[in-house]
Amino acid sequence: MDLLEYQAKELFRGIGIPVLPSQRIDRPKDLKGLTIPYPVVLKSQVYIGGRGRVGGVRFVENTIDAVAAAQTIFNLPIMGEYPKALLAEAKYDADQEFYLAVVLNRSIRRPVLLGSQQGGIDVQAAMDQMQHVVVEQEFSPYYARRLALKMGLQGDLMISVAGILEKMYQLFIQKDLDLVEINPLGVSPSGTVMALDGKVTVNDDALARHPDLAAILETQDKTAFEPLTELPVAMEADGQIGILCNGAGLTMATMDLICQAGGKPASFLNIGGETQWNSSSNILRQRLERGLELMTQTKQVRVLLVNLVSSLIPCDEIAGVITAFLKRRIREPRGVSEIRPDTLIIHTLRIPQLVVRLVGSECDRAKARLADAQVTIADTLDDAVAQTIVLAKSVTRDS
Amino acid sequence: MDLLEYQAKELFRGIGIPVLPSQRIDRPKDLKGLTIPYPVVLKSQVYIGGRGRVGGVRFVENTIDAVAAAQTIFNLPIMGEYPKALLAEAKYDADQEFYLAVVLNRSIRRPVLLGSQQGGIDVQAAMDQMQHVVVEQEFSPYYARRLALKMGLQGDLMISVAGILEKMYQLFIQKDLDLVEINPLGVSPSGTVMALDGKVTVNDDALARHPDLAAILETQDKTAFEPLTELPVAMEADGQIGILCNGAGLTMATMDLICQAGGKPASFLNIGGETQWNSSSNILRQRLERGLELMTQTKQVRVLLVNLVSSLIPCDEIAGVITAFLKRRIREPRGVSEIRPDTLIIHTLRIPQLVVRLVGSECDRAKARLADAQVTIADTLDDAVAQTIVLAKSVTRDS
Amino acid sequence: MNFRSDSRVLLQGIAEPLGAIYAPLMKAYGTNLVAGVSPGHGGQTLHRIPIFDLVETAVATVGAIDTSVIFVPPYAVLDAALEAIAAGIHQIVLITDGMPPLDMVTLLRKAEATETLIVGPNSPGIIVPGQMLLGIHPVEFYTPGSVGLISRSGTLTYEIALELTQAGLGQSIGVSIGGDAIVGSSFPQWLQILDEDDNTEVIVLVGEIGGDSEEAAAHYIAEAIDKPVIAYIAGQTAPKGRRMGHAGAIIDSQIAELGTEIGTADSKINAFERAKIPVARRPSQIPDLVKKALKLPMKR
Amino acid sequence: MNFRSDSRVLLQGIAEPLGAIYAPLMKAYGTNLVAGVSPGHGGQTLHRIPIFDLVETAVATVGAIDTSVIFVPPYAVLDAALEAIAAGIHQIVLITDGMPPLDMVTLLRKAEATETLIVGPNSPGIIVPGQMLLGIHPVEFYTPGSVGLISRSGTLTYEIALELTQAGLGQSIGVSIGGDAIVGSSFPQWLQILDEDDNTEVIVLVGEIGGDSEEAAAHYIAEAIDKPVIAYIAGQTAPKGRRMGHAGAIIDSQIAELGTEIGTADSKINAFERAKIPVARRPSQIPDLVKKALKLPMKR
Repeated sequence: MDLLEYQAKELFRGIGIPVLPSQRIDRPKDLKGLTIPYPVVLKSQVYIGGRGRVGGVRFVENTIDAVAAAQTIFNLPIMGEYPKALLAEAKYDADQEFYLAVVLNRSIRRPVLLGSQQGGIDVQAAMDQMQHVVVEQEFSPYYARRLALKMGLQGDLMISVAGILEKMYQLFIQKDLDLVEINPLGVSPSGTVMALDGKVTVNDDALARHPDLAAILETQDKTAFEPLTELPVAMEADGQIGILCNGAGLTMATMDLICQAGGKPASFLNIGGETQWNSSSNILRQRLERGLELMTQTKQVRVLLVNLVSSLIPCDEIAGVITAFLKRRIREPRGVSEIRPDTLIIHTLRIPQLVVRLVGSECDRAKARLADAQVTIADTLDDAVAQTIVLAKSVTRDS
Repeated sequence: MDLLEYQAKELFRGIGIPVLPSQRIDRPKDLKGLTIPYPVVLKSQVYIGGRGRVGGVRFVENTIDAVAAAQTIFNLPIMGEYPKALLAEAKYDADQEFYLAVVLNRSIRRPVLLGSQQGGIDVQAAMDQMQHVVVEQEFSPYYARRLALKMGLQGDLMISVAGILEKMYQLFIQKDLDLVEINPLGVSPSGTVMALDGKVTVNDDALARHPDLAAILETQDKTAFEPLTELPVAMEADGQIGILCNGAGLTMATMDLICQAGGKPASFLNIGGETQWNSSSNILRQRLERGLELMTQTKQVRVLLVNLVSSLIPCDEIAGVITAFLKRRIREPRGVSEIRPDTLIIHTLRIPQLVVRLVGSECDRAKARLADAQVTIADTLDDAVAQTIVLAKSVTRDS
Repeated sequence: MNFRSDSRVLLQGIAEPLGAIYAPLMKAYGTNLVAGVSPGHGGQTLHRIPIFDLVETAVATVGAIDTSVIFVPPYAVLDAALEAIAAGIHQIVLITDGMPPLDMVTLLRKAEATETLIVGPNSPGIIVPGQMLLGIHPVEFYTPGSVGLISRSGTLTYEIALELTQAGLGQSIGVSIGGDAIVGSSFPQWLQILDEDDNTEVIVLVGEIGGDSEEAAAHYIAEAIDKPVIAYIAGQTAPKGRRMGHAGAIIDSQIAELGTEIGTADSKINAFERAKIPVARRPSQIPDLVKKALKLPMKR
Repeated sequence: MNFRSDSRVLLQGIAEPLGAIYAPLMKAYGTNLVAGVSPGHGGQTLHRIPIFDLVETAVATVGAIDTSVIFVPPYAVLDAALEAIAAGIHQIVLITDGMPPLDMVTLLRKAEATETLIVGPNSPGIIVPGQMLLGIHPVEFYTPGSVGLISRSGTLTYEIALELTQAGLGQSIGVSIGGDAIVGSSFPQWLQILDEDDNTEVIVLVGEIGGDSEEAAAHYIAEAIDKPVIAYIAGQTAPKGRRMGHAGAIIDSQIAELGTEIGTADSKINAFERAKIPVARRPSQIPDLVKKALKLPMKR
């Protein structure tokens, strides 16, 4: 999960990476309380890169200009994203701009230090000169010097840049990050360095052991979050098919088959594989219940393909969860007393057609249990996909 | 350098080791603002152990008793040391008391975890049951479980104690400590654990990279500090001989010879060996000047043996420093205008007799330079010691 | 590698929910599960498997152990694996999902220094059909035979094992290297193991989007593998930059905004096709391609 | 061990004050000092010694290096030593005083894994009289001969070397293992090296209070050393619990208030006497004891 620039810079400041004096601006009038002397840079705080090219960064000389510029930036969507905050920062005269990063490389399975003397907005120039150093064994500062030298630096500037890299690496390890990036690192004519923009990606799996990061992220705009695996992922706007599976590979394979067969997925949901240490049939049952709930709440989903391959929970238990869910959804939508006849109808209509394919133990008993429910039962994955497509076509025709 | 109990507990709290609610009490009337409910324990904050046995720990039930008890404790020296503060702490009913420590073992050259089910004030009982685990490779929590099991614990209590040890080790590494000790670790009847007393020894050499620890120590009573190597160390109260050498081994050997020959050292000063990375003849010259200054300020030192074996700075330069120092001290004690005749006399009298023994390059030139100064020159260490003893005897006779 | 049926196996996390479920299943399948470890549970037993507080105590009591299968919570996996290595165990299977990747980096440094094979994390482990189960594969989907099945998935692996079994194609082994971005054993390592394994005649490699393991595998197959290999890639229609549930199954740029996309299905399929490795369009096509590779009759 | 006169030597920290003073002295004494390293000073030279930014660059340019002598500031010592190890250097001498002991623990773990000999820290290093200087011993105090001198001190070692030289007793080597509590090479290691060294006929061991290296040495000598050994211990009158200037020269209890005192001079002298090793009462007595051991005439 990414941090916003101002959040990343808080981490930089804490670890001793030099950043300019700055203030978060939540609304234009906050600029009246600005304690940083003008000229000041106002920067849109969005997750998308390249804001500078589209007007998300403005230099201002006084409060009147600043308030006006802030209004403009607050109203400027960047790739569809409106900023919730701006960062007002002192202006810095950089002589050169470098690119620096620490990233976990999955092929090498080691952290890698990256650096280029050509930082800033010209991505291609940075790439052309990019140097890297793999942190093969335990980190020690000589890895940072190795990169700074490979970047072509020498003398005091080599030492300063290596010092920044060392602190970036400390941050990377201390906070379990996926990425720490400074772009650009401004170099003044006198050779002092300054992190002018920064990006930090926290690792989702490690977040629970970093309450400080979790707290930062909780204050963030929730809608900007990458969807958690427990929430359905929306696909095509005109899709009608929902896909509910257990396990990432199975979910992807199932969706691939639907698309290959000409179906249009509206959304999919992976209720999780079976490698969670605390998995039990109870937990999987709860996840399935919640998954059915979520996938049937989306009006767009007209046909729901449930494809579960389970080792942990017998198929007849899964079938039991499905039939119980269907009964609850059709007969007792909330408290009956609250329901007006029209909502009841809408509600019943909303339940998508279910195609259920279960593999595991007790499959025959599962089929028997599902026989009376209004679901289509499939034996093989191919069969389930075919049935789903047929139903989706008939639904589309009907509507 | 040791921390006081309340400082150690601040570190414990920060790393997640459970400690009781407590408040530092700087004077008895602070107890009127106590926010911890009674009954409360008042503990003398001194560096010496065993305060409980001599009345440095008292249980109090109300403010009146507390103020009285605090007055008593503030006026109670423990091995000669008066507390500058007390710690008021909630009372805890411990069912068992354990001893736990993490210490750097110089023979094994590794950190060692120590633990005993018999903690508390009975040192011998703790020792008899002491278990240890050497942290051979990088620490991982299984080392802590290994110790807790060796201590004879099992089940949840084994897990809790291992958890405390894990945090003690984290603290030990994060803060570069020589020792982290919890004695006792109280175990309640329900099995929860609590650090009831704690000791932390910070490493002097690492202090400069831990500004937080340095800040804690700066607020401490300076007189309680272990003397820095740059300050003379006082020896016998009725000694008359000062010893100034460069290097710890040489200082010790010289002092041994003085004592063997029947001399009584008043104090000694090691101005430092030659393995400081930033040593230069300039720095050594400054240290020597300061050393001469310090050793001649002590009225008790009547004969000063200067024994320097230098590779970095030629003997004639050392001789120059000594003669220049003598000239300054005799002729220009401060500004001449400030000096009344009687202080001038006292001042001149105060300068001890110097025995100088120099080894290194340019020894002959050094002797020539010292020829006119009022110093005794010796060639060998044995000779220097013999001359010093003769002078000390004559000084004692004269006085 | 020593995954023979008499391999002596330890289960770390035997008192955790998943471990407690699979320990008896592993034992019932014939795995020589000699001990379990769960701190705080030493002295107990589970289905007559003795439980110890420490791996070293288990080894001291039951003797040397070949393989440990680890079911502990995510933040305890590194410690459990280091404990196993310190006790002299050289094969470790990590089942747990959610282990922080930098813990895995630390573990891999230690594993490389001690020549320890790490499988996983976020892996259902290894099954040698009819002989032993080192993990959570549903045994009823597998049958002994000569197809070596390697993958990055859990349930999708079971699905394909079932397709093979239903087509009359038994398996010599089923192994998942794990769904995370940073995993221990690699496709090339397993390809080499299966290439040398007498019981394996053909290899089925089940890949998915994210990373470049499949590209590395295709390259390695072209260079070094003599036995036929069939590939399948899941995730051709997966949206970019979205977590699919496997931490590793994500198409992204290694560096924010820099560099080209890494890990697309197309890149992987192209790599296999360039290496002349048949790529199945769908799971159900795999048995046919296997039969073709083995020159078996094609009726299902 | 490879401390022959043609050993190829690197000096890390050559641009630091002490390093800059001793680099030319080492070279002038005949040490094969092939390069210096000081980050930020790459490309410069000092007395015709080329300076590099990184050890690996030095090795790539001047060729393999046997020994590195490290003069960098205390908090940079660990990094410098790890850098030397990573560049394939197997003998390291740490001159610097003030290195945090936990850095030394980290370094020793790495040194043990890579079979690297670490001498120091807080050590004047090694001198092979007439051949090479790896550190800061004053060369004018030494003369070639057959006395192997090992110690924990700096200036006291020079003092004793001078006593030996003035008594006509040359030295095969002078080495200090360092004055810190945690040091790399040990007395037993050097005793073994000198026992096997053809140029050494008698060993002088100069100990001091603190720790148990002298006790360990006495034990080792009794068990394994054939050549005569003379011991001397400094600090018999040193006050307890006080730092003498060497981090290692302190008498204390390992655990606060628990256990007996460790590291007293009496304990060390007793250990040597039990092992029937002559202990000099004062430095000037050492030459006589050496002569006695060598059965040389006793006149001075």
